[in-house]
Amino acid sequence: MAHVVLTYSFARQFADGRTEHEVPGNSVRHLIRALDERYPGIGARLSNDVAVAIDGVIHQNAFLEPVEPGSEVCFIPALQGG
Amino acid sequence: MSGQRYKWIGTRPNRPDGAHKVTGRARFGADFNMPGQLVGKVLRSPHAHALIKSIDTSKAAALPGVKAVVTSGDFPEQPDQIVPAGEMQVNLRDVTRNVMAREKALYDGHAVAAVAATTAEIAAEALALIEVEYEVLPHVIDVAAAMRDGAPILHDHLRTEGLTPPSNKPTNIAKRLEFAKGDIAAGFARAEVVIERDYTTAPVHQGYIEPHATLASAAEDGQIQLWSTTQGHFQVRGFCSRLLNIETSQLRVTATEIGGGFGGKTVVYLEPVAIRLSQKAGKPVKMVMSRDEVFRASGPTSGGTIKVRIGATRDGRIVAADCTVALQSGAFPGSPVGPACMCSFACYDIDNIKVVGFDVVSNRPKVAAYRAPGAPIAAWAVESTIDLVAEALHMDPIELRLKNAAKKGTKTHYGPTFNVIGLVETLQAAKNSAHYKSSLAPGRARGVAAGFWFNVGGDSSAAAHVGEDGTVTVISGNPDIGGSRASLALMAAETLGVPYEKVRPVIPDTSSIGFNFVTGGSRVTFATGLAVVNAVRDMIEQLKARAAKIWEVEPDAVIWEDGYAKPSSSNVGKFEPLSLAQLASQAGKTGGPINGHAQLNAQGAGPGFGVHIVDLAVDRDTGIVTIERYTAVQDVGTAIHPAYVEGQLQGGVAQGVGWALNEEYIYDAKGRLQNAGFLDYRMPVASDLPMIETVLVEVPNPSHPYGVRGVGEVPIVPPMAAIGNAIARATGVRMIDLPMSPPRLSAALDAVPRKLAAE
Amino acid sequence: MAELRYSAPHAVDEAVALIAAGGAVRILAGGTDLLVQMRSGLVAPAHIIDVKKIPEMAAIAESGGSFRIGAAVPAAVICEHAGLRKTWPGVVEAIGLIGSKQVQGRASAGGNLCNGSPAADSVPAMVAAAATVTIQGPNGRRELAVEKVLAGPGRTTLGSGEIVVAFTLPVRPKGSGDAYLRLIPRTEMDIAVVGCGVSLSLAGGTCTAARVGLGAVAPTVPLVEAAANALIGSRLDETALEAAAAACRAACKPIDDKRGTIVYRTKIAGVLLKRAAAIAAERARSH
Amino acid sequence: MSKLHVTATINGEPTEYLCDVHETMLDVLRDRLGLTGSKEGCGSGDCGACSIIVDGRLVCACLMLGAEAEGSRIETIEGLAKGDALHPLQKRFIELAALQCGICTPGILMAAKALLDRNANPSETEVRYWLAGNLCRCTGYDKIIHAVMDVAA
Repeated sequence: MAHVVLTYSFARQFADGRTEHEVPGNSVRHLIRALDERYPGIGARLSNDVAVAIDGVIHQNAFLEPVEPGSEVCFIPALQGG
Repeated sequence: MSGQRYKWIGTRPNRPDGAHKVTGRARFGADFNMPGQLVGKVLRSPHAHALIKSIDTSKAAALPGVKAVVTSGDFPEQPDQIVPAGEMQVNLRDVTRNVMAREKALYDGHAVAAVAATTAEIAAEALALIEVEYEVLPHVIDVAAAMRDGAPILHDHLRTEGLTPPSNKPTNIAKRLEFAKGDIAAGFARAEVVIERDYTTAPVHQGYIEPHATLASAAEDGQIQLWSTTQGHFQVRGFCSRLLNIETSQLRVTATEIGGGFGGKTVVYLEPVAIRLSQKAGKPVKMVMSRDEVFRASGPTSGGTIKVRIGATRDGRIVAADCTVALQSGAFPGSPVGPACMCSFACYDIDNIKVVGFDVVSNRPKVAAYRAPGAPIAAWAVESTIDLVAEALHMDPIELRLKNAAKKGTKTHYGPTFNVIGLVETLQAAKNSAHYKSSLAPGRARGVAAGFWFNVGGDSSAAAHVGEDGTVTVISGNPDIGGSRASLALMAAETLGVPYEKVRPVIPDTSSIGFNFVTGGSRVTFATGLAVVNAVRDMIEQLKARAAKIWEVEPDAVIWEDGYAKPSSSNVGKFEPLSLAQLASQAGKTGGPINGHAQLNAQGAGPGFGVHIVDLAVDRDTGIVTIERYTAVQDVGTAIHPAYVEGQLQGGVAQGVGWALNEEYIYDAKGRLQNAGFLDYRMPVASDLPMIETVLVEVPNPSHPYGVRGVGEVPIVPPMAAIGNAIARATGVRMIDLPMSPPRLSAALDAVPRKLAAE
Repeated sequence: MAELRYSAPHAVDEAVALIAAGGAVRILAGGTDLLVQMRSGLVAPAHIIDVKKIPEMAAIAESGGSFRIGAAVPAAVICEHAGLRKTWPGVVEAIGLIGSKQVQGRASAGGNLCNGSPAADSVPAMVAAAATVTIQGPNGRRELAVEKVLAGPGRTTLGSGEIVVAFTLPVRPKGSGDAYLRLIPRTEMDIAVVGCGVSLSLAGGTCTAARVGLGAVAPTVPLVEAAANALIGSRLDETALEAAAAACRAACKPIDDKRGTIVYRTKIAGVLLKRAAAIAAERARSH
Repeated sequence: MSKLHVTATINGEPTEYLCDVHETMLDVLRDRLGLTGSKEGCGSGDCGACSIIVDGRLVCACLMLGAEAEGSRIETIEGLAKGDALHPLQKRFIELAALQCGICTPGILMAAKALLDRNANPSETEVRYWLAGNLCRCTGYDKIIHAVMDVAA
């Protein structure tokens, strides 16, 4: 079970405004699938133009990234450098 | 410095491409030619906003010497959806329209058609023969004006993303973002001091001295060679492949030496046009932008408005922070408002935060990345307001920041909790710096500001080849903008245990190494450095295996140390260590060439923090600011080549000074750019600046074998606020709009009865 | 590009004859304005006449304390001329502020004047110095006070077929000094937002003569009589300087443009007058 | 369009070329003579990336016609090193990391050489004002000024 955090915008648009969620799964892909079951449509949005921070470390496209039980997984807008 | 732990990392050797660059041999974009090449030129819209009713190119095409003409009809239509191109997420419908206007010209300088001719003169004449029927529309540039109801609408189909409930109203607001943490109302209720201000920033350009340039050669069998000055030739390949429906394997892109980019050369302008012209003409086509075109038609960063409100208790604890940022994205959606919102309060551990962002289209060139995109604009507002809070609480500006500094475990308002970060160490280094301890000369004032940037990882590929003589070529795919070849070679030499000169870094074209994301996001030394280190480690494994074969022992009985294969212990056998050269000379007999490879999506790019201190004087009669002393302090993880790390800090400061004092786009009533040149787009010159002192704080990044953090982007974040804070302390006048140019500062000073600045 | 001719005559009358032959002619001395205007399409001459090979236009001569500067002499050469540096520091520092060191290598005082820009750095100092220009055309030669050459932005009062051959700086009266200051946003490389040239004479601490030229604040570079009168007879005390500054502000008819606002230019005209007058006075005392 | 025939000495070599009247010296160097070391950053004399030395004078190659070079002695970046030895300025720029992208470096080296030819021991302020015509966007000028003063010392 991972502690998933959505930005306020994602939460309001796709998850009835709730930003904090406990979600089963041991990889980012599993978390997205589980979230999509709970909130249909969120899966597509979280699969592109999004970066994922796992326990504070930001991953650009972390689809298969493993997730430890209890770790914090945040979905944030994608980052581009200059 | 980290030097004592490492043999090569932390030293300052000569960069491998130095001789080429100081003798004029180095070849930049405009230095490539092919026999029989044509000259390509672009016809650009003189209107800021106009419907394109018709384009008649017949007269141009008939002009002797003209070999090809293209308009939007020559570029495939693209779907209105976000797709990956290279590693960026882009809307190709917008990208193709920015490369060549379709229904509308959306900014002064927007490409409308292009020709290829045997000479530049004929090409220019041909442009004059192209007849375009425009229906000029009202335009809007300023972000606040573009957001108002009734503003001219750029895209009828555009709806604001992120509104709940969704709205179906035509708008220029492409997206609304919101980040929140804690309870903002409760936070402000507890605040004993609340400071609120509205700020603006003007649009600015990256200002690279080398204009965009490309040379395309399309063969009849569909294969294409392209030379381009770019921060990412794989990115150019990705865009051109998508825009023109060409398979990537058919497109061989060579990155020329690049004369500066700062984020502005991570997208394509000329490349797809040159390819189409070359395909139609059956000849190579060379296209080089004039400086006027660079300013009118290539992506600057946003101008914007920022409202900031910060609440603190008397003891200096910030309890609530609220911020609204609206940034211009230019002709098509996609400003850096996301990063601006996320960076806004990232330096601080605040319980209650709310940040709202708006991405707003306007009749200017599509915005491109500019060094920590969005962060300097947010920092200008937030760090100015933090200084106002410090003044209200009569606290030292660094003390207030130390009291609220983010550290490991701080939860950010955009979600993640910080891992190992170096802001506290950087603030303390600033506080203990010679500069901050020095007394202020009369007539001078001091300003401080902090800055944050995420730094990016991303895809990188690298290879390491051993020559017969045991010297090594290290191959990777990131154009070397600021000396990264040297840092890659240093890390390779350190890993391999051989002298730096024995390792040659090379950056080949897109068909000679695996995919590499752009040089940008302060990622090269981190991500591509990681790939290089892994490629060298892969090669070392093979070298050890070859030694094992020669000694006829088990591979794991061999270790690699200081450039030699050695038996792991004496009981393995009495074997003389085998050098790289010895192993290389027997490569054929022991299994063939020895090469190492690595490819990865680098994770864990450690965020960077900077704290800047500036002493300046203000001539109250003229409003002219003179920078007397400047020190940039930054957590750089590990300084691989300290001289080039210092150079990144000094360069970021200089761009920040320009952004703060004199750089802005100036438009006329018709929305046309008035200062499309280096005379009136005033970037700092050598006599404007003092020496820029740097303090490199090293808090190693745990996610990198040598503790590397990105360093290139943080330095541009603090300068504007640091300068604004110093001006406020020198004059008692708090400037809220950028740039703080002499006419504006003079007007602000005259509007206030003379009173001594509160020291 | 239409057929473009280039000629490099060796005598002034040869040049005048070439101009008289007609067609869109442009004089090329340093070229640092002309080439930029050609490239941007602002001007499209048919015939370029390079005057740098005409000895009289390429030389600096001194006789009896007055100087004659050829219209085509590069700024860098003027600024290295010991006699000029000693006698006319204000004129030299004005010419030395035209563009970068690279531009200084070619830009000429003649070009700076005839380009017609009210923001030209050399002109306010030349006006203050009471310089005159020698003009030659189809009807022979004539002398003209430099403040009478500019007619408006980009325009001069030169007749058709006339060219400026040289500048004459008069003999400098005893106990006098000159100075030029300009306001630019950066420390270098900008076009003057305001320029101010002052030349004045002192006797026993009292100002006996003064001339003030103002740049970039009107369609031409005016000689501001009222400012001079406010200085003459005073001991350059604060009231006199303020009166002269007010006269300069009154003489301003500036525009809002990408370099400055009307309010700003007007204010700065007064500020520069005071500062330039102080430097000129300092030099006058030590003259 | 009849071209002009020009004879000049370029980096010590007697050189002849044909050029149109409107062609600048920069166009001639880069497109006719293959000397691409001088760079075009602006084409209007505002950036200094095309700095060369003509008859001992530092100038912008983009603000001079090819036709004006008749009989002149022209020095470009390609002529700064002698044989296999870099000029002290070139060496010091590499050693002190006084360049990053390098597009401004040829112009700055020519300007610095022109300065040191004239003033063997310039102050920091003199170096900064002399180089004000050479824009650099990467370095913030610090290491450039250090390198020039170091060679002068």
